[in-house]
Amino acid sequence: MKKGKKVLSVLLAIFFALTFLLTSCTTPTTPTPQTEVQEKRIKAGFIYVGPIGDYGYSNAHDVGRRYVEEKFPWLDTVYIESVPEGDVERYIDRLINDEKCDIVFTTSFGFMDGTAKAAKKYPDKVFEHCSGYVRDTNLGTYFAELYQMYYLNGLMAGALTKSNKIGYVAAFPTPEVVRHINAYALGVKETNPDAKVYVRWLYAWYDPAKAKEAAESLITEGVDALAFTEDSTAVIDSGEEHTKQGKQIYVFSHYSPMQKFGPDTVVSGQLVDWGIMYEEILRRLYTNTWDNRDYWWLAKEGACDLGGEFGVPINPKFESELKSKKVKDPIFGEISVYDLVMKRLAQMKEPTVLFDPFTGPIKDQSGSVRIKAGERASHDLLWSVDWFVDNVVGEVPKSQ
Amino acid sequence: MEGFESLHSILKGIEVRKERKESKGELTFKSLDLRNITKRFPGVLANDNISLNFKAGEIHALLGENGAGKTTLMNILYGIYHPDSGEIYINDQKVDIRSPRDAIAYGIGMVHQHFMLVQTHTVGENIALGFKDSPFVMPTREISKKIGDFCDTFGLKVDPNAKIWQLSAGEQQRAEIIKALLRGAKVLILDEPTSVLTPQEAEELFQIFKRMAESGNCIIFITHKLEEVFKISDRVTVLRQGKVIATTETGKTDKATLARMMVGRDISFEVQKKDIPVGEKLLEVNNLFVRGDMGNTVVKNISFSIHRNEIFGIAGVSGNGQRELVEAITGLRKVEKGTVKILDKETQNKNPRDIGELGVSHIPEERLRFGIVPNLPVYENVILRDYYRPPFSGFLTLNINYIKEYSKEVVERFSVMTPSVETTVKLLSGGNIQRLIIGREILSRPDVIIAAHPTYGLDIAATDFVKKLLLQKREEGSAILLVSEDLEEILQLSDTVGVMFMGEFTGIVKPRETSMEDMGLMMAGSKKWA
Amino acid sequence: MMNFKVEKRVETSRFLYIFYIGALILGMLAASLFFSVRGINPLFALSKIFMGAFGSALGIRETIAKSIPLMLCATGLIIAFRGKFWNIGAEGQLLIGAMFATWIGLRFGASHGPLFVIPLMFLSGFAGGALWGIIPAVLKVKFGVNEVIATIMLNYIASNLIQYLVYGPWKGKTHYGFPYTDDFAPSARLPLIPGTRIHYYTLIIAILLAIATYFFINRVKYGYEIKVTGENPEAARYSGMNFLKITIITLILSGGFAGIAGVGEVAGIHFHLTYPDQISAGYGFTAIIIAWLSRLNPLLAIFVSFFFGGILVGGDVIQTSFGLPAATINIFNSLILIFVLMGTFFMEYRVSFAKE
Amino acid sequence: MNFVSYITSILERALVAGTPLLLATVGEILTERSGIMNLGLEGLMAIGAVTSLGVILGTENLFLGVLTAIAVGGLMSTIHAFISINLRGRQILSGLAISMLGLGLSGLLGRRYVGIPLPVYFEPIKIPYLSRIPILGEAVFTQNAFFYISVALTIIIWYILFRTKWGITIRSVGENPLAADALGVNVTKVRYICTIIGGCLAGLAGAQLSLGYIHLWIEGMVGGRGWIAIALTIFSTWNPLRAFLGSYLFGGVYALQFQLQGIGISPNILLMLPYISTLVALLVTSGATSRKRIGAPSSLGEPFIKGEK
Repeated sequence: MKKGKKVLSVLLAIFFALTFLLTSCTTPTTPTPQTEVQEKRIKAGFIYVGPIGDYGYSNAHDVGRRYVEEKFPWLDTVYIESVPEGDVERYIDRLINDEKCDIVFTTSFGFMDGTAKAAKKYPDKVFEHCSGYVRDTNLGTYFAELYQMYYLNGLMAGALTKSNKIGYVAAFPTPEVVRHINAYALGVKETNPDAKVYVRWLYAWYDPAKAKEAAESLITEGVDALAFTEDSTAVIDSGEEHTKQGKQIYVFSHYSPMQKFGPDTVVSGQLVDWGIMYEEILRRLYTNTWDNRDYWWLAKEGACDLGGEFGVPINPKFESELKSKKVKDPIFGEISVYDLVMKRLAQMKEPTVLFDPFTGPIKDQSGSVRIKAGERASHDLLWSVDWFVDNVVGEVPKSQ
Repeated sequence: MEGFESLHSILKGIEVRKERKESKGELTFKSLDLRNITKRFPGVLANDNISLNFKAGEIHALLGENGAGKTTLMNILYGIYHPDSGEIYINDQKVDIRSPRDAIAYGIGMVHQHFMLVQTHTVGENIALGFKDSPFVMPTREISKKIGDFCDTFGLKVDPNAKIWQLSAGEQQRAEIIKALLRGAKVLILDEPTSVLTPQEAEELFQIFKRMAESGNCIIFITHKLEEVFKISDRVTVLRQGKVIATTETGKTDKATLARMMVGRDISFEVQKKDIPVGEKLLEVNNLFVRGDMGNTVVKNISFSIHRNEIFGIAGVSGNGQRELVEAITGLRKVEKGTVKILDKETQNKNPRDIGELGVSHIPEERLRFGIVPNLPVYENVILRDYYRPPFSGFLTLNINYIKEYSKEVVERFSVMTPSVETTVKLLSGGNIQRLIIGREILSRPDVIIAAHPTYGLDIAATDFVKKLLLQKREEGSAILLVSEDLEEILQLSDTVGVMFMGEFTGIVKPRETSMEDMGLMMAGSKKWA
Repeated sequence: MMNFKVEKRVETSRFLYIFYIGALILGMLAASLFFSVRGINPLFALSKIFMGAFGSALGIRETIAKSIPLMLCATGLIIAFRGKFWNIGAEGQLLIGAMFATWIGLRFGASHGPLFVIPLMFLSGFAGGALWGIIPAVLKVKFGVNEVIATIMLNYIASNLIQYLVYGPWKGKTHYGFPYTDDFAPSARLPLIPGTRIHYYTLIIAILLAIATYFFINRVKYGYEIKVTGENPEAARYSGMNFLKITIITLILSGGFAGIAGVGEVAGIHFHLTYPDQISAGYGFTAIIIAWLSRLNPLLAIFVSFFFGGILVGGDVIQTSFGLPAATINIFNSLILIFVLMGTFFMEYRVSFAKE
Repeated sequence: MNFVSYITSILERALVAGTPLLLATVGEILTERSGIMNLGLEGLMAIGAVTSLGVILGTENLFLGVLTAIAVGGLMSTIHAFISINLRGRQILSGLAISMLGLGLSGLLGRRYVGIPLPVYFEPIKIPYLSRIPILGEAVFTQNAFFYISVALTIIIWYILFRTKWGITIRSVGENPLAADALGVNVTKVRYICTIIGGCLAGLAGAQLSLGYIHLWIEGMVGGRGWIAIALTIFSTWNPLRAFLGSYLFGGVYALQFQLQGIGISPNILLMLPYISTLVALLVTSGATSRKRIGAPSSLGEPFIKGEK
């Protein structure tokens, strides 16, 4: 028995040796295409935190990747998904050393430290970190922010609701999600001061079953308009089912084009377009005009848009309903909600943003004023918000 | 060529089965022949070129020691094993029995020594299992009726709706017999059918045998008890070391001849036992009540005591509370009421280890299950009960060198046949495992020895060794509790015998003053001794 | 008609380990067959994977770093499996270990030196994992609750507990409200071998524990008790062994080792606590395969962990070079396990064609 | 919003969320009754979900999709059957391997189906008249086909197990294969059939997730339901009728966690609820079974070796 074990270890050692041999014998033949002119090429590596098999964040980045790859003939891309945050350095090493990437995009906040370290380690390569705040000579940051769209969705939700109960299925209580809920609630308040926004936490970025049950529980509570942050179409599915059975639910789709999943229920939604950000960054790199700026793109840069489908800001099915609903606006006077949404959207896309939803006075749930009248919320406040505005029902988990 | 032959035999088998199916019941059974059956297991030649003949209407005893190959042979006949070579003929037609299904189709039934019953099912369900003629839906309803019929014909009484685990061994056996008969068994094989029965129950069984034989069936029963051979069988075949020694008509032979054939030498039925006075009281049990696994009280008001130089035997059919009694004394089971005193210390509900430390050794029943750890080497089994204390171990670590030396001593003193103390125990034979257990137990704690079925399943030599050892320990001053189903052994060794029935002592007697018949009545609960 | 004859081998011959190694290789080949579906030569794919893991200094450095938690979890699981306690909960035990260490790191990291903080982190991580192991141990022995289910449920509970902490009470002030605790102060960080991510304290502990476990199983009273209860609980009862005590010891060690792995991950890799699936990338499950592949021998587990660390690291190329999803690594691992289970059969049984 | 509609809704959601659990649990009950423990449900459900969805995207034929899920579930469990029955391997490990294999394969196959809406799926069927019964009828008789199928299957399997000859055979094989073998029952065959049918049901449960419940494929969609089903098998003491209770109870707990969030209970505690209640349920049943002798089939997880005791 004992001898057997010894032999086994020897055999294992031989096995390891063999695999080494096997691996070292095969020369990794990276096919070098015979290009007639040695033109300049760029290889970009993308590191995603989740699987692109979700239908949200990582997927949207991958849509962007595919967009630029198609767009630029001089571009090669490679991606890695489901990267644990702690392992990002290793993957960067791999992308740079083995895949010979010139630029690496890391798409999760948690990759920040690792990306910063890598930037120091490879000073002649370029790094772009999504959603972070650390920059370096060869490290830039970028982010597409959607709160404006949530606000617009809120305007519509407030106008459409019959029960004055509006729901929000929320993934995790991160500042981003809290910010979006607040923006949504501010929109609701503007068109329907009586309506309340009810929040359910999933504690999952994507878990369609949970999202569906959360949506169902909100609908049971009487909610008839739903927005959500969860990387699947489960909430839409719920809305579509109830709508088909005769109970109209209004849903606002999230992140990816989802209207096709619920043509009778999706009113609008927010869309992100990472593609144009990647296009901008890579073009600058190609033309040697890259710098380490902080891209913080909103509607006016085109990084985000309104709608459940690109090019369809509002589902035509709900157009007339929204047009018939009128509200009083201090500037526009009496105006239909449809027009209000369109006007605001246009405002947001103008070079100087005339309107921001987070303009005071804004009170939190306890009634204390968080943003004074006439002031706009600072970037820092938005980035660390951990309180709800006053028409939200629900709680943000508190730190000590 | 061989392929053709096997194909041929398969086809033939199908033919016979077809024939049987077509002429349901019309095919009358005349004879069954085993020709040149050989079966080899790794390292053992279990059946060596065995040829045998069985006839309709006879009761045929297969006599032999443990390991003589009786059970293997019958398992071959029943299709559980496939012989390495040899043929089986029914009514002089060659048959190929590849599985119990085939055997059943040919009219062969078998009642195994360990009943092949599903404990959690009812009798009806057990009988319906795999039974072709029962309806698909609610099969047990039909079965119940049929059971009733058999009860009338053969006097086999059993409740079809009772769960097996609620039944006594005798009732379970009857369920097994009905199971076989209902499937049209013409040849019924029974493996040591009386081992779990009282003498009276055995007598009833024999009456059933007779009635069945009279109606044209063939009964084959395996036994190692000479008395039974003479009481019931028409013919007897003696097997030894896988070979047929002889087949004779029972009337034409005698006990001594058969015994000689069985063991290959003359054996003495007497064991030398010296008369010595008993010493101080070591073990005392007072009004003990113990619950069984089902929560019912299975040991009821048992009291006895054992002194130095005394063997106290507990006789009885197994399942009457012996196991629970032993477990209660050795600390493996909670005591409901009453006291156990060892060396004047109350030990009821104490840990087995604490009881062991008082000098109580325990030779457990089902030694493979309780007594050893089959996958560990000999030396790790030797320390099973002592590993925790010096000199076997220090504060944390085991003293492997000492343990190995000590194991060698045990192995030598108790003649355990093993290549080394590092050999895995599962590779040893049953007899050697028992020597190992006994050696381990009585070497380190010789005062009180609790021996449960110590010779069960051992060959003659090993049995002899165990018996002599127990007697020797008695002379050296041990107090010994001996539990056994083997009445002969109990009477040979014990100074006093308690007979257990349904958890009670139906008698505490001296072996020399009691007849076998009285013992039997006490075991059946129909007689009480003061 | 073919007729197989299956017999149990009396003694496992050493040459039969060939079956084992063969099964391992076959498993990998079978897994790599999936590449051929994508038009990639399976052998080329395999060699790429091994190049990625062992073919460069970078690969080997990462492979070693990955093998640390695997080694610790596997060693712990070996102890449990020896006692036939099917601990599928190394994942959760690792997380709770990480959680305990984080508390120490945050509480004392800034105010005390590493000589005080780091040993305390290891101890508390051990305690955390052990605590999470004791729960199913008690449930099993006292109430007869199936340990497979119990440990899996506790994995989910641990994961939810960590989420609660990092989104709630432990959320750091320096991460813009993201679900991270504050970063550990330098004295609560494990030193790394320069230029690598190998937190060598943990590596040394892992190797020492594997060796110690080998002796524990073969030379220590408790190891003996665990073996006996695992192999034959009836015999253990007969010997007067205390099941509760033994099972608890088993799981203190088994869970504790996984807990130490958790310490290594937070204090050597992340320097903060965050989402549970970031802290452990399925180490607890991979470790089950490792434990089994090592035939429950902790010394072998050291090497097998290295090998599987390599598969995890080399698995990157499945994505980068072949564009297959990360989940493919699961296929790889499961097929290896399936083939090894098959190989075990041929080691333990002799199969021959019976002639008729 | 009144109390009655709350109750109706919770009940309705419990039935929806409980249906995949019921299907998988009943399959596992059948498998375990024959003595084989299949821990691969999680993977089988995943592969069932993805293949059925894939087929529907290709053919728009619901029937074909469900059939595929059943077939694939059965096929994969054959691997488990082969290792556990023929090769006498450790069933726990083999089950884990199947689980991993299913998750891996579904990740690989499912990649191309992400973000594609289902052209057809199982719509709720309102049973005339019955669906108008307040509370009970509104919840029970407005479900989709999976629910009705699962209920029928559960009753059929219960009937087979406890009222027919097959049932006696299956249960005997799980309790005492030696006895069954001695009566000519082909233990290997029975175990194969039960394991494969169990796998088929797990595949069907997966199809319910993607076609009847969530209507999409996403990686990690099964979310531990396979494991809960295994726990429910114990909870229901291997009786399909009791699996009704267990499955809907857990479906209810799953749905209820979000309802309860509304009244201000911490979501983190609620999210642990299904797992904690699984533990509690096991605690309760395990204690009871050991007393009542209705525990696991005696030879569960142990390989049957002909001619070896």
